[in-house]
Amino acid sequence: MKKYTIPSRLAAVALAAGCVLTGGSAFSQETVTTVTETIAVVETVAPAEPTVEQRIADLEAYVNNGARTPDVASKVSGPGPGHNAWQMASTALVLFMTLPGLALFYGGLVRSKNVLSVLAMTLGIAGLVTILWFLCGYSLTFSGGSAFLGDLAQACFNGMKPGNVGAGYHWISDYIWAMFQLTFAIITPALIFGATAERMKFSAVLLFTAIWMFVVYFPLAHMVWAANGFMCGPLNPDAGIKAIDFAGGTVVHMSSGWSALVLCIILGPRLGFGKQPMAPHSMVLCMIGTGMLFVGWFGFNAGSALGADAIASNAFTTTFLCAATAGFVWAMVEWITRGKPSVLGFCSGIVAGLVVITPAAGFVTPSSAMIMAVAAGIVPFFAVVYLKKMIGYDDALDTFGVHGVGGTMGAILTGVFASAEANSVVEGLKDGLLMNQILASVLTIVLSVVATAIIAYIVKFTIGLRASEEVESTGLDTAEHGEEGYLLD
Amino acid sequence: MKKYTIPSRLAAVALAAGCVLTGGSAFSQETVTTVTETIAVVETVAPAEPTVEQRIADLEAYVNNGARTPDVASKVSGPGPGHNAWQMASTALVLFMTLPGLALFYGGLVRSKNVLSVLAMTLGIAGLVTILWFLCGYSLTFSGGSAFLGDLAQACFNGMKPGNVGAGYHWISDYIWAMFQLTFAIITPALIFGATAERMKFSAVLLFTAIWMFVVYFPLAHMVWAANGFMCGPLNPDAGIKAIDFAGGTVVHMSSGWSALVLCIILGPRLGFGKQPMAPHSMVLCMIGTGMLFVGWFGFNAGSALGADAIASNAFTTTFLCAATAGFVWAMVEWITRGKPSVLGFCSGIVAGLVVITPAAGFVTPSSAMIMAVAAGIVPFFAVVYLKKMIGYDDALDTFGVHGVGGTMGAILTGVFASAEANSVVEGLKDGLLMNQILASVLTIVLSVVATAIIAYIVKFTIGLRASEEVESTGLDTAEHGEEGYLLD
Amino acid sequence: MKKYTIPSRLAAVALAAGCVLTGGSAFSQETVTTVTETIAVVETVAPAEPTVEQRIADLEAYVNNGARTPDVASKVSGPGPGHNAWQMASTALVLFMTLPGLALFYGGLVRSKNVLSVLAMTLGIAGLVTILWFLCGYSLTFSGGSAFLGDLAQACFNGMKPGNVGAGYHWISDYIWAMFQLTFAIITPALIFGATAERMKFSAVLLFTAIWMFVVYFPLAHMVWAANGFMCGPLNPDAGIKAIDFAGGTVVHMSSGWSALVLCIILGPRLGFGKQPMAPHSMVLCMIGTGMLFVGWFGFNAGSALGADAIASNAFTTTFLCAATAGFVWAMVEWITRGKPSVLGFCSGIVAGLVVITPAAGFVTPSSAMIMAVAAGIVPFFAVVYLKKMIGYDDALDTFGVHGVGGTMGAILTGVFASAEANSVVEGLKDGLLMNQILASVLTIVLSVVATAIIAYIVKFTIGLRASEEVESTGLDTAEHGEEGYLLD
Amino acid sequence: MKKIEAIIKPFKLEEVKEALADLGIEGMTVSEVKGFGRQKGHTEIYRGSEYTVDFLPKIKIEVVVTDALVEGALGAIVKSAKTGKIGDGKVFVSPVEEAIRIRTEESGEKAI
Amino acid sequence: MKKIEAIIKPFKLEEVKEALADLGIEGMTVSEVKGFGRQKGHTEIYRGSEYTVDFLPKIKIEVVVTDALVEGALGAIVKSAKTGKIGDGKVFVSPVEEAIRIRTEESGEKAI
Amino acid sequence: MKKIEAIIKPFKLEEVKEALADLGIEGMTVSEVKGFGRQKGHTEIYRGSEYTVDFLPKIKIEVVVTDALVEGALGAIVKSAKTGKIGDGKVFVSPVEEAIRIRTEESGEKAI
Ligand SMILES: Nc1ncnc2c1ncn2[C@@H]1O[C@H](COP(=O)(O)OP(=O)(O)O)[C@@H](O)[C@H]1O
Ligand SMILES: Nc1ncnc2c1ncn2[C@@H]1O[C@H](COP(=O)(O)OP(=O)(O)O)[C@@H](O)[C@H]1O
Ligand SMILES: Nc1ncnc2c1ncn2[C@@H]1O[C@H](COP(=O)(O)OP(=O)(O)O)[C@@H](O)[C@H]1O
Repeated sequence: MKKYTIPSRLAAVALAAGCVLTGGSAFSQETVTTVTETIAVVETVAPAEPTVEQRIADLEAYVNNGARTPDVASKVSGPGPGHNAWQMASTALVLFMTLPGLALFYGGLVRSKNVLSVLAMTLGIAGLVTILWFLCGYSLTFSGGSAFLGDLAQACFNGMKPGNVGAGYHWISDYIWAMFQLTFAIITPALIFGATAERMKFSAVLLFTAIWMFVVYFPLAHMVWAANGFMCGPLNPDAGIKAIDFAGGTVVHMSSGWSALVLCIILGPRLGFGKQPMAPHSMVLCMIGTGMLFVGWFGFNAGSALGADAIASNAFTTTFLCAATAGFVWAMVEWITRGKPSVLGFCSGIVAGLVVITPAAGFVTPSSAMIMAVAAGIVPFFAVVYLKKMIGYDDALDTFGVHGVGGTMGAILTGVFASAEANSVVEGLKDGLLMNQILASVLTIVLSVVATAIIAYIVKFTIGLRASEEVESTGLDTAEHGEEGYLLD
Repeated sequence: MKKYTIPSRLAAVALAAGCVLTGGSAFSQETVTTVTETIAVVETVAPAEPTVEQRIADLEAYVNNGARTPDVASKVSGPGPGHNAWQMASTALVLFMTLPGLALFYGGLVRSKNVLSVLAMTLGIAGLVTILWFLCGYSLTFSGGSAFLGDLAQACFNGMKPGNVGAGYHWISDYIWAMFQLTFAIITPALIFGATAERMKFSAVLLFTAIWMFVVYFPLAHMVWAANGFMCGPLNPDAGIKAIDFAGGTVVHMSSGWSALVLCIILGPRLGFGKQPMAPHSMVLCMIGTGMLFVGWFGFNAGSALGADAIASNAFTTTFLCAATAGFVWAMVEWITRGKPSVLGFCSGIVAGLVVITPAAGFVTPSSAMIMAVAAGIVPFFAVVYLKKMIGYDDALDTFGVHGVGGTMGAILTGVFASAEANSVVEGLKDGLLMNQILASVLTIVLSVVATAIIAYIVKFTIGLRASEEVESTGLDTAEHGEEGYLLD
Repeated sequence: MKKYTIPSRLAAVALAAGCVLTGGSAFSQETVTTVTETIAVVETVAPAEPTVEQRIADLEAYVNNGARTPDVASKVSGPGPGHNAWQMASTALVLFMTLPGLALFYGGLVRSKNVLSVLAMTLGIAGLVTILWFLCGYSLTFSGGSAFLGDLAQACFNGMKPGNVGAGYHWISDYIWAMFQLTFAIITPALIFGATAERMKFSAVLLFTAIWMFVVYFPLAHMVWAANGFMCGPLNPDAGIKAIDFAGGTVVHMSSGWSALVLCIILGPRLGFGKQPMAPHSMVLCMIGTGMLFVGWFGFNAGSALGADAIASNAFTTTFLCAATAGFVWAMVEWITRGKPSVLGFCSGIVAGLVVITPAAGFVTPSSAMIMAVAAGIVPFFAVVYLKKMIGYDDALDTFGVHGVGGTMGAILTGVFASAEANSVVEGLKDGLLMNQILASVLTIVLSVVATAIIAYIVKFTIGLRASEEVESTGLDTAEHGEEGYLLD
Repeated sequence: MKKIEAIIKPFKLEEVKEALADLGIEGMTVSEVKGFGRQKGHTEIYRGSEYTVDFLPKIKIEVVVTDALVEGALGAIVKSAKTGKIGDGKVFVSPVEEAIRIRTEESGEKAI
Repeated sequence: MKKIEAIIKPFKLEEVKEALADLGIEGMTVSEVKGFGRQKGHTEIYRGSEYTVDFLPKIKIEVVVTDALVEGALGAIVKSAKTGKIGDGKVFVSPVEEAIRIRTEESGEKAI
Repeated sequence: MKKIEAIIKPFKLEEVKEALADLGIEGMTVSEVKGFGRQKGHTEIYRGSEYTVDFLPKIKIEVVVTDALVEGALGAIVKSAKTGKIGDGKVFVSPVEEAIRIRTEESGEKAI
């Protein structure tokens, strides 16, 4: 079997055992068992029939989202319905975050002449990344390889079967694990192009994304979530940096936020930036999108538990509390400092709260989530309102201010607040965790910044990054897509 | 442990056993078992290891959404995946009803200059109520106390743990129970401000809500759904009024509807009411919101079964049938009496159908639901179209007509149609049920009306209820939030 | 019991056993067991208590979505939580596809003066079909009868109970099965009226739908999905045509697509068709609708597995891959042939991908889904862009081009790509499958075309099909519904 | 014939319309415009960015009347549109040389 | 030079535009307006509330032409905009003293 | 008094407004219009259907000024609105006989 010949036996075991996981549940359970379990399969020793006691234990394992009895042929070897149901629902919810959630959140914030360019961006990325993911992205992220990148053993979903489980976690289908992760791979690059809205060419968006996935996303997701990943604290005893990231603070929000900053600087500001009014054309759309992001994020965070268990419940709860509270805090800070609480303030705070809690959701208690919410309502507010003006870059929709700043803060606060009370996996990692979180953040920032700069210049000097001035001033919609957003006559 | 010292042992047991419930499932199962089970924990007697037979029974209990074997240390003591998955999905669905569902349903019905004020209202309430709920609202509603209000033992989610179950029901996480109930606590006050739309100050909305939650919502939810509640027929053998309310006919719809009536009268009509045109600015938004309310309501009603069981299936089915049918009936009545079936007619009928079936969803058969649908399509129609004009108050978006009238009718019809065929818990309560439903309705109305009047005058004479005439005539959006809903140039 | 007296014992057994099913899971499990199981009930022999071993086997059956031990009184006889949770979530998702998904997708594509007529159409059909379904539609589709139509034994949900399972599949509530199928019955006729948009009278829409359900939908759904259906390959050993249709390629998409073609031809083109501009009034709405259709379709396809099992996971995965990829392919083809990739191109391709994979979702591998995606992005594109112009009919929103052409292609490609690797039920049917798929397609086309022509003329010569010229030119919204879509002053 | 163009506050439209109708003026054409004048606009803040909205929503009424009616119409408009607060708007009168009713092809004063 | 203002039914715009183009008129400016006249609006009912929509959507075409073209243009507009039903609209002619093409700064008749 | 009507490209509005303000012109009225002229529109394709959008978005500025200011205003508008590319727009001048400020009922030149 091809996939086990590449790299070493150890990597093969790690791969087989897992590519295990994302979430915290994984972290709270014996990985060893999974490994053993899978080795059994690898060695193709015909496994023994289970005893009655073992059969009951397997059923209990299902309820508890734990590992099956090792070395026997489980009578319940496929996906477990409750966990798999939640994983499917979560996957649908995370797709909903992008289509149409993020499309509307971002789309409402641009001028009406560019609304379709934002929608096209999300649609184009959804298609492109799906194709890459199927061809090799999933494999490069979760199949074997080194500490820095997977291999091609599962390219084109090679060797995967509908009834298989264990790639993600004990009771969810490997297929659904691949789809769940695909939704993350789609939304991450889509976030970047908030910063570059209203001026970047559609072809450049696609080309940039295609390269960025290989250079930044697949490696980063592998390092953080694959069992042999360089920064995968919970699963990899040899991890260079023993960090934790529940649902993507580094992989999703920091990577996109910092890349967005670099890309929007290289791209340059919109024509008339700072002089002409560029107010959002529809706060109504923006708010609809925010609601969808909020609701969909339950799939993002509670889905990252990889089972409908106690950790999922914890992640769901911290997510809800942090988002709603941060939205309120942001608007109150606005009320105090600017005189009016705005709908955009509520929406920005909700998204900031969601971003900040993401790496922490399954690792912290509700009380900690409330403290993080206050930080999430204040720090990104100042980044977006004052820092941006001070420095002067044109991050059109504040991807850096919200995702970059919020994501970094979340990753670090996870080091502060992670607690064994919420998730037993924290126990073994708490020593030095804060430093590890900082190291992981630095590595993520360096990778994102350097890679984005290089890719941006490659695109700039091949097909070009920006639309022509004329296209930009008449709007990208008619020029690039031959359509208008609204025809209300 | 603090929470068991306050009030008496009995209350502690009740609390521990339960705060049990909302839904009908709870009602159809032995509460006693839960009580015992929890006492075991309280007394910290090390429980016995379960036998094989007991372990199987526990697993069967999971499938059946029943109680675990008493007095033994269950091997499956945490959340049960299928039930917990449905509870998480339901919670997400109910949040979706408010953000963005209700925001759009209401937002589409105001004039475009006030659309953002409606969105801000829902966002502000979501944040405010989340904070109150975490600090003390959950505890005041579901932790011990008297028949009329809980205590502060679980303030700040004190003592709650991710793996705990039983507060809501046997197999759902206590955390998710708290979040599920939070979504109800959010949508209820938000409903009120449909009546007061286009003229009430944002600060007044927040202050009114903050007080109203303590005076009306927490007590009422406690009385109806806490195990020691004054009107909790199914769980409290000493209940003053043995009423039933599956998913919030009294707690959510009557309380908000009647409060809305009083508040909009005290507030006074909009400037130009009855003279200037005040047509909805976007029936499209209104219809999108209606679709979201319909879909989200499956979480509201079927989620109130607290498990993905037969009762949930019943509630899901009656909800679907009643809503779709009531929408059709309303539009047909319109067609006959006014000449045209309108989109607003369909939408109003759907919402009315959902409101009417809410208290009954898990207690009545599909056939009864169809009969209730016909009533739901007719009675609120006449309330909204004729009664309002007759009396002359300005209930801007018909909160009273739909939620007040529909909710009251639903509570009473629940007394008529509740049947043991649908839910065994009805058996013991059917005698005198209709009278109890009427008494519960009267108590709810009296509490809502009196409390709202007092709170409204407090707000009026402190910070004031209404925006200035100038703000009202130019629109609340720019004046209060510094933003415009749409900029389509 | 009435329902077993009509027709023969054999039909009764088939009915009891099942009306089983839609999905593939059903197809991969022993139907025989179900039959036996239900007969036990029919004969009302008091069944034996299960042994410990049998109790464990029943619990394992739950996890595996398999049949319970025959001839004993299962201790877990009701709905299984994980499967039932997924079925409820799926049902909510499919309703979401229509309300507001399809309403927006179609509504955005018409001119603003007709947007409400599209919304009213979806709302009206949802109400009307719900009433018909409850009264007799469900029974005519899934209760006994002949190979061509069911009977009236379960009219008004007669004999159905909340705790019953087996009508749909082993572990999902019969009630939820009925509701899940209701969402299909709603969306199918609603699809048709994309072709006839902007000119058909609302009363004609309702009358046409009412007749069409009886003549086309109920019979077709019965033939394809009922255990004794004429085209139900997996369940009916005596099926005239042993075809397979996972989630409705023939029943939903071909029937609506071909009916749409005929109806729009009989109706005639819109006034000014080909001369006046008739561009979509809001590509933003259209894209929101597309996102909702995409997300909701996971319920449609993965829900058709009737359990959260491996087959559901397979269907979920093929659906995701095919839709996202087809959207990308369509836009690329547009880019090449027309110079610009449009948002409508992405949206059309996504919907085409969803349509094409529908009959195949649980029967094909991910690799096959990717190949089908490429076909889905190309063939309907040419149908919509070139074929329509060549022939000259006015299929306003391309129901035929997307659903008719895509559905037919999907049904046939299912014959090509269905594989036992994805679903064991294919094994016994693979021989001659392609021919059977073609025959089923022909039968579906003939039924749809002939019936639609007759019904259309009946409606035309009784109440009339078209709105008057004046109504059409001022817009259906004000004339037929007395409302306007937007009032943005 | 004269064309009277009145720029007024939007919420005064109904009153002005009625005042004109009372004079027997049966036709007019109305459009949404943005006015820039002494009345100052509001400021909108979106995250860090401030926009001053100088242009305020106004309604423009255009009505063509016979010379005999000009005086009366002007009076009616000014009276009904006035709030006394800044931003009430302007009325302009200009000559019209010909008018035609499309439906009947009548022209001149009969047409209006 | 004269300015011709025509208030027409929206769906007649294409026809009028073509009729003018046939005369060699290459430029015009169009806006959406609401008309109040003899043609009566419809009634909208939202739950209990009835609104009579008096103001109907119309299109206003403004075209400045040389004196020589006025007659022809009027004829073309009336002919192409006419349905014979109430609400067809009006055409008004007024004097224009100067015209400038911004791009070239040409003025007078050359500018239009 | 004269009315100056300028049809300009939308993104030039701010500049023109400032140029007029520099001359001390404190009031103006602006509306969104669609222009048809030599500048050609774009083509939109929706699935099979192509639409040529002839009418391009333009801004119409109406400003009534005293005779003394006409020259200066015209110069300012032309200068600030010019890009030199086709579609820059037109300016028309026409007579105004009377002006009234609704708020104060002042009339004539004082009113503008
Ligand atoms: N010279 C002008 N030409 C055209 N329109 C004007 C002129 N001056 C004012 N207006 C219009 O009149 C409106 C009201 O003017 P403003 O100066 O704000 O208040 P007031 O009329 O009370 O003095 C402006 O918003 C603008 O639309
Ligand atoms: N005196 C007027 N001044 C300005 N516009 C007018 C006048 N009379 C009519 N109109 C415009 O002409 C349109 C058509 O007029 P109406 O009286 O409805 O029908 P008809 O032109 O067929 O007599 C009106 O909607 C209005 O826009
Ligand atoms: N004769 C006219 N009457 C009214 N408006 C005109 C006329 N000619 C041109 N316009 C307006 O001026 C705009 C610009 O004209 P166009 O011919 O495109 O370019 P240019 O002004 O550079 O020659 C047009 O879009 C139209 O709004």
